[in-house]
Amino acid sequence: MIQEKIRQKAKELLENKTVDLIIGFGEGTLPLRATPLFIRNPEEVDRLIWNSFCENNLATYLHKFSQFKVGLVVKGCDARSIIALSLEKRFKPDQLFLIGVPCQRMVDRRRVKKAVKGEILRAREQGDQIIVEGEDFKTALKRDDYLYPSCQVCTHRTPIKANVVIGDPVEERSLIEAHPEIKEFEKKSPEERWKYFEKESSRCIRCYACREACPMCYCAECFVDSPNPKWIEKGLSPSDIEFYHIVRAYHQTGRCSGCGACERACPMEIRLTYLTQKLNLDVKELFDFETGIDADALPPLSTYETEDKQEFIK
Amino acid sequence: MIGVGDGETATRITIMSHYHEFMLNMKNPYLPIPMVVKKAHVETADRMLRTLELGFLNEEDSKAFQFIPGQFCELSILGKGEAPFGIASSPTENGSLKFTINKAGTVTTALHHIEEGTEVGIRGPLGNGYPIDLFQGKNVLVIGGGFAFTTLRSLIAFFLHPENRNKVKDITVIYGARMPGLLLYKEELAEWEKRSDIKLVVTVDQGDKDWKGKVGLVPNVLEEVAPSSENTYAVICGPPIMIKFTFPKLMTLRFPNERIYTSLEKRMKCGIGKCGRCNIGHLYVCKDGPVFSYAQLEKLPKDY
Amino acid sequence: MGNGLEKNWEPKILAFLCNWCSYAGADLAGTSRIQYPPNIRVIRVPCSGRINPLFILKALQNGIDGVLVSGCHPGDCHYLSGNYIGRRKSATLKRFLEYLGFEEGRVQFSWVSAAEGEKFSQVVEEVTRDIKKLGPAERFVKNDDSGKN
Amino acid sequence: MKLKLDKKDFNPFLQSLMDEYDLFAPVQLAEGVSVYKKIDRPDEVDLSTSNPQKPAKEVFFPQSEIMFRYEKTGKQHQVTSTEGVERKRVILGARPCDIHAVSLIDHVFSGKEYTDVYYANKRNATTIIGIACDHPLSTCFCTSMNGGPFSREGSDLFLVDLGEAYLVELLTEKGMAFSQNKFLKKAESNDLNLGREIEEKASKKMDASVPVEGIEKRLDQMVESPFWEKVQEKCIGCRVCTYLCPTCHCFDIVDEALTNKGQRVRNWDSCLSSLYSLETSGHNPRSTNRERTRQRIMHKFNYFPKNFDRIACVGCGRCILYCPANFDIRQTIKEIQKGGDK
Repeated sequence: MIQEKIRQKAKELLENKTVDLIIGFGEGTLPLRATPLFIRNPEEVDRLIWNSFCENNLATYLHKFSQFKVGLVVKGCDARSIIALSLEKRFKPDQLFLIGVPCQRMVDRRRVKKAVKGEILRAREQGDQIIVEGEDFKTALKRDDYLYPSCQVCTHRTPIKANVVIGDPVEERSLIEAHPEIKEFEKKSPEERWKYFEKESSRCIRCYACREACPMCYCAECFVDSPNPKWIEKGLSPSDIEFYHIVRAYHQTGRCSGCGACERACPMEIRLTYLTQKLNLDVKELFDFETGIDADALPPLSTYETEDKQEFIK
Repeated sequence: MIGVGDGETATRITIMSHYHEFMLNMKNPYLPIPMVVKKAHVETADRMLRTLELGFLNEEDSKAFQFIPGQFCELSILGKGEAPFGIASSPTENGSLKFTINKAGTVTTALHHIEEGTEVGIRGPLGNGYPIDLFQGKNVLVIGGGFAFTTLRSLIAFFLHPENRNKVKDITVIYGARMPGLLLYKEELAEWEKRSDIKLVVTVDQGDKDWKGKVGLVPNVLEEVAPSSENTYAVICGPPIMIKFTFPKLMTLRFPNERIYTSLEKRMKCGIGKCGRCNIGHLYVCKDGPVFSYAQLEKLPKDY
Repeated sequence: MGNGLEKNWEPKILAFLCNWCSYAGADLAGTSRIQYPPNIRVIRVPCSGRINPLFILKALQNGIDGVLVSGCHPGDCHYLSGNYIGRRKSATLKRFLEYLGFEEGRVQFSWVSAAEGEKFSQVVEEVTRDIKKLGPAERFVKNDDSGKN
Repeated sequence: MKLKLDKKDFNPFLQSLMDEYDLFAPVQLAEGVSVYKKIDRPDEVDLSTSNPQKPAKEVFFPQSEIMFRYEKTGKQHQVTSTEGVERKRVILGARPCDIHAVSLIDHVFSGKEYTDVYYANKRNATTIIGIACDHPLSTCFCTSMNGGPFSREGSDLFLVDLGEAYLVELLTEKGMAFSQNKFLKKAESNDLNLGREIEEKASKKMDASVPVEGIEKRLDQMVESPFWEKVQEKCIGCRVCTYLCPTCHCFDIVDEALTNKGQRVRNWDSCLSSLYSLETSGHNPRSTNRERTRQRIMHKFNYFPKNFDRIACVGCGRCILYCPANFDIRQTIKEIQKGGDK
């Protein structure tokens, strides 16, 4: 069982001081939730768990522990974020020990809640089913019908460059045919697409959970906070909110591992991955680049080829 | 809890609504008082400090504006924003107010560029100011460093005014700056040095060829001057580094914490204790300060 | 098409011209008395690689009807690789903006060398014609205090 | 005074309110996402969720609010304040916890010397129609924070959902203004009994298990404790918990300038933002996430009690439900009460 192996590995790493702390997942305080857990002494490793609700991208915590040697439990997408971060020199090479877990695709807690009438008080996994219980109901749901959008289209569930991979690799899908949602969206007219983007971002309350949950968003001063030049105001003007979402997504071009942590963090359930996944598809098509696969390939926007496509230039 | 499940008997309706138990002052505290820049001049050689003299546009605002040294105002430039500045002029001076602005951010840069005759806004007087009544009949030791000297100038000028001079015994002032060119209010310092009823020691960390005054760091000068802490209140304002080394000297001179006051700076927005930003522990620097005694600060978290 | 198409509506187009080639090309068009539509407002930039998506979005947000970014031909860049980097940014940004719903043609890119005064006027004519077809910009334009209550 | 409103008359009743008042009520923006909004048609109202994402405080203290507009001509400028409220307002469907929170914010925004007139005008002009919680969530702990699913504290009218109709209690003079509304009929005794039954059932479901007794004293000793270093670890420093919290009242004031005119605006702000106390000199008294997460907890459970001797938390559970890292304030409170060293 993966959980058991994570605990043994964590205990071993802590005992022989390979790492100062382990960042993994622990039991959440709500049904259908796990919570990031920070373990420093070996006795506490039994608090580490692994299930289908380990949805946070733990790489976003690394900036807090820059002077420590950190053991990190990583899914496929988290491992890719770390490769992208190492390309941007965000930590010293030997500072991390990645405990890779081949990911079974994470379950969307919100879709599960909406599938039942009444509050879910207890939930557990059983085989490929999620058993949820409320005050007056008990239902079994098929796990694969309630996966996060980013997990459904995930193409790298097995961590690529982890120090150790716990459990056997899982089958993968290729990038291009894996994005029905993007293909569907592109068929719409520009007006419809803008209306959808406008409607989604109109719910934004500018809490920046999407920015803080993303490991790639680590700028000391984000462009939204820059007073000089002041790009956008701090209020809820729809145009400023759209400005923020366009640029936040665009800043992930060739850097986003498609983990979907931004979308999961949003309290107003705004769709965001359909923006970043489009950029990932474009980058693959234009520059044959996938984030976090090859630790030596420079991110696409920081390099060039003399023969890059330029049919769009007059 | 009222009227919880009490059957059909109609509860006797006495309550207007729950909000009516609160005291309200419906004058909008966020609207700036219109002022005009009467005079503006750069104080220091590095051109980073500029003193503005603001005059009231409306007579009744001028009369209503009663303040004591140590209070501050939120200076407002429409389109740029607001920022808090200590009032450098003393209440005893005529109707206009003086502020010395250190060029640092959006609002201060705008304040450095506005010409005389331009309208600005102020909100105030805000904050508690120095405990003038506590100083009655006591000696006052004023220690200032760099551009934190603004509200201290207000305090000194207040007590040097004929009506107030006899309210306190001796006044000792130690004012230091990094270089002679960075000293504020040079003419006034020269006048004060000539007076017999104030002991003024102006020092610089580093002199230059035509500096004839004292050279030395404020903490060492304090040790030299060694004013007696007997029946004396100390007021100390300056950069953290100066306070860090001067405070122990006050201890050796046996100044108790209750008789050492300082004026704190913190990021502020509303200035009236509503927006929650400038708290140190449960106190707000804008409403319960900016002047605190060290006895108070001891009991509060190091959140400044 | 744009609803504000009164007959004499003239689009406002912002042109970021790279200092070494396109700006010189525009200058050559002027000195050679070559006519081109007056709709463009030129901002000189050191290189087409200097263009930050924030510039383009800020212009569109302030109600500009079209944006043109013009730089040196590949290989001619004064900074050797500025236009190559700019080309990748432009390629991804153009696709992304059109994916979001900006009409195709709102933001356009071109290479104009210092000797191509003629080409510069053609590019400006084409861009102006495209923008006139699209009509005034409405998407993403900010009016002053929307979003407040 | 206890009346009854049949559910078939609910929409006409709302329409009758809208003729006289601006009506704010929970509106569903997307499936599972709702906020308080001014409604134009009665069918926009959605009372199915226990609490919208954003609290009822937003009706009195909007997230973004113009304080005044200005026009600059040469060196002079004209300022026009926007503090006034043109039309009477009603907020319908606020839960007891949100209403309790508004009464906490009343303490901050009122005052003999300074009153926040924007808030005060909206507060005076608004009649609060509270609605009882017959299905409290497991994340609710209002009974631990001297509130309750049927607490009428702060409401002018109070609705209890009886199934076919609402029991309507008029509690204040503002509420009595509705006594003549033609859709409100006299409540029979079986309505009252049914209302009492629902009330008992709901109150039993609540577990008053969050120990806040003496938390202020406990926190006095813990200001520099290593506990805060441990607490801040999982917090990613976003602003979800403070923006969705009904008792949070911090705000930022900024100017939005166009060429020669513009406006001064206040927006919600959050002590968890790294820029919150950053001074222009670059000094930041709360430079790491430790001080910021400490500030959020201390303000609600230590500083606010010191200033207004009330705890600034109403147990609505939003910060638990919507935290991306599942930071659970009930757990934090328990750890604090155990001395925070575990």
